[in-house]
Amino acid sequence: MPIDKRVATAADALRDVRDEATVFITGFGGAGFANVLLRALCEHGPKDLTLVVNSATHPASLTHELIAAGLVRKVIASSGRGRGAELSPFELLLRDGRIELECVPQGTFAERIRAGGAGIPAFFTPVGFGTDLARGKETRTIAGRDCVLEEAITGDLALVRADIADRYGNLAFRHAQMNFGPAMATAASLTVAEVREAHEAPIPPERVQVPGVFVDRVVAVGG
Amino acid sequence: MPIDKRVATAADALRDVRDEATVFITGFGGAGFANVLLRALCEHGPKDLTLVVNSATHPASLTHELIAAGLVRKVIASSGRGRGAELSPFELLLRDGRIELECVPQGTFAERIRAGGAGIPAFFTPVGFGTDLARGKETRTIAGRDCVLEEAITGDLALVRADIADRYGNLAFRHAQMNFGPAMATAASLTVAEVREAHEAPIPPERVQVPGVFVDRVVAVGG
Amino acid sequence: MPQPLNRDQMAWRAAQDIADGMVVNLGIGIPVLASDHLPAGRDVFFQSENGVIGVGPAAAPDGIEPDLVDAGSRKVTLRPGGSIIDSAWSFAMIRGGHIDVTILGAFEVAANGDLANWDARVPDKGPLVGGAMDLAVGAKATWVIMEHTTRDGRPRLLEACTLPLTAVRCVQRVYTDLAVIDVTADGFIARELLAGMSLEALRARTGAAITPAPGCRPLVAPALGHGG
Amino acid sequence: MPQPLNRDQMAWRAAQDIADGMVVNLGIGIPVLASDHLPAGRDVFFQSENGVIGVGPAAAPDGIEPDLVDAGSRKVTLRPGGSIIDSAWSFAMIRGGHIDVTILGAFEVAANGDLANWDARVPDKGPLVGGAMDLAVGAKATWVIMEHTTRDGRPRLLEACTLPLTAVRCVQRVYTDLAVIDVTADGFIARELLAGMSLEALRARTGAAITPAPGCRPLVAPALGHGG
Repeated sequence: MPIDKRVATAADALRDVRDEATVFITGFGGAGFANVLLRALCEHGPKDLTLVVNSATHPASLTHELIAAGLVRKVIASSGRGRGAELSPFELLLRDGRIELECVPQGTFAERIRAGGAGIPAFFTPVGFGTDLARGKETRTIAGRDCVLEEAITGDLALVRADIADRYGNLAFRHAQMNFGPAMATAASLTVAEVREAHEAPIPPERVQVPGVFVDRVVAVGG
Repeated sequence: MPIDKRVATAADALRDVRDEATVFITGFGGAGFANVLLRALCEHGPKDLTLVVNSATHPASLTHELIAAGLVRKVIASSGRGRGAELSPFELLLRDGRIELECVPQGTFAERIRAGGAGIPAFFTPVGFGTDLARGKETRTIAGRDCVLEEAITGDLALVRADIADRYGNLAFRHAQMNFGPAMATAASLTVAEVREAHEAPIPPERVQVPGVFVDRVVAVGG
Repeated sequence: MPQPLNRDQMAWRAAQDIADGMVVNLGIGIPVLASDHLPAGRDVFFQSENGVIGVGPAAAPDGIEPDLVDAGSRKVTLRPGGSIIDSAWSFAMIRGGHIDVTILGAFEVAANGDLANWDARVPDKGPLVGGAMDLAVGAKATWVIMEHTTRDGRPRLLEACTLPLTAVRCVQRVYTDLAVIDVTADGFIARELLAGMSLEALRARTGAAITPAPGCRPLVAPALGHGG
Repeated sequence: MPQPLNRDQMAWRAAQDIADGMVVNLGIGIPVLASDHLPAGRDVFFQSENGVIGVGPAAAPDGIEPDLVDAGSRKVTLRPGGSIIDSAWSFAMIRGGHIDVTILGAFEVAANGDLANWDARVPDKGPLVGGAMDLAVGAKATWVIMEHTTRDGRPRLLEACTLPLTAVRCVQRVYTDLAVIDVTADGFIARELLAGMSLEALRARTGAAITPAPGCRPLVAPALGHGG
């Protein structure tokens, strides 16, 4: 049967997401937010989610809707700070102990996700050594560098924003939309991409930035 | 001063390679061998080299010329077996203890090089656990998987074959020519690429497969 | 003793178990022949560890693209929807569990799933491990195609491997010229047995306990290859 | 007391030390202003940790490409020869020592090079570490631009940081509104001192020993920004 990973709606694509899922969400610097999928996930309403997302508070990402809706138990992120002096909904929940935050240096965050998808259970990195974010972590000096042991992150679902998909699930991004997309697509059991256009015809090989091997479902959302 | 990484000849590109250098060489499966650079390196004649190359014996790679010329002290590779029943020059040297071989599973080989370029001094991997190639290595069970600790490989020089370069050192490959090129380009202090064509005009961003940040010199060699 | 399967027939038999939509890596030798014997209409992506995702048929003599090769240095084509990634990412794909099945050649398989397929201890020949260890550990399933016994009649299915291991406890299924065997917590289970061959004859050629599955079926293959 | 440098002047001063051909990452705040003040003809690649290699000038209002942004969410352009990589590779570039210099903002720098720039301990505000730790550890050189003292006059150059660290022993140079300071094995060395300011005045505003370099020069900047 010919492979075709296109599904009609974001709701279809997320129909089997369960409570307590660990969910990767792409987007950084204002590009690549999977907001159509985030809205659909909100409506689907799974509880006690763990989000793996660069920022818990970026105003352009609908991540904050999931959080404000009380669906999130824990966030793994490099940022949990709201803009402005007032506390954001996330910060209020954090202050009240109603949500957990694991704050991770952004490169370690990316590398832990990449490791999760690459079958590398743990790695040593010099980043974070001697800081509060390495507290309690195993350390070792390797080739003269003081390092911290970091573990891979894997998850149940990745929500990825890309520009074009094809029926095989291949993805191509537009500019800085790429950011965490390739790594997150590899680290989740189920990877769903929202794209501007999903084509019947294959993306030319030299334009494929995430092979369809890593992508399970694609939804065309325009925009 | 405008950046321009193009140099006239392979000899120019390799003029400062020294004895005892650790040299990465791309190529796998018959594609991506940096043979013009290998020939030039042979003629330059540095001694006691360590080669990091997928195969010490692939007939289509001039790696064997460096080895036969007696310039190589050690090879790190996933293959050191010659084709056919007769022993290859490399195997004769290996049998006689005149060259050293570190045999590495190909994925661990690629990952150690990638780690070298990525500032990851060491990582745990399940590959090789319980085999002769893991003998003497530290092991650990992580998330239920038995793993081996592997260290990054860095080096002095990478010889990379690509299809197109531009003045900024950006590289684009043709098909499976890519193989170890991106990883090796990141792991060496000095990265030299031989390409079919080196253009004044920039490679379009979406076609760049190795950013010029990782490439120091490019030589157009045709072919 | 009936005629054992030839190489193409073994590859054919394994190919029948490749399901629609699978991502499959085929080892050099007999396994790579499986791509010629997929059931019609089955849509599969063959991954080659040099980074070719969607290896198509071998290139026609007048259509050879010198840089489009697989890990076995064959000049190949790319199927629709195919793409190419670098070696580090290719092995991330392999090690990270994104390959549904790898089909490998082997020297020996043990009843606990241990695999020996990279070092036959030929004196003075250099070692060649390639991507075998990565594939055996990383793929979701590892299947083996090999002759049931060595050329001089010694069994390759053993209590414990005698040759250097490729990986521990990794093989789920073995296709031989005599049988299709699952490797389970209870050891070797024969799911199919060469049509006309007795269980005793199989046991005589197997170096460990082997049990017929309930409903063990006859292994039959169409006429194929030079043995057809 | 002469007029201290303003933000643009501090950024200008740091920009003068960016050499031809360098790969440079600029932090949010004052550092990112340095790209506007490079000496004419200097060919530099600005890397942004979201994977943009070769960040060009900010996009003109009629030329905005919504998905071409830098790590600070600014709509930018791509310079000739620029390209875009994913976050994992971008931080591999950073951590792997492929960035010649990162210029970061900071709260505090210690005489041993320790840097504190991510957590000012504002009550109840969520933490934001971003890529600061990766940049401080990974770049070949880490420079800091910051005001010499806090708003209420306390020194930011200290014997030991009081705020949570970003990285240990990573800062090589600090550009303040009063001085250009190298961080050496012998502690803080002032290479340039605000024109007209006395060494005593600098010492009074510095929380650790600070020594003038042999040939310490006056720090002067052209009229720039709102302070110009």
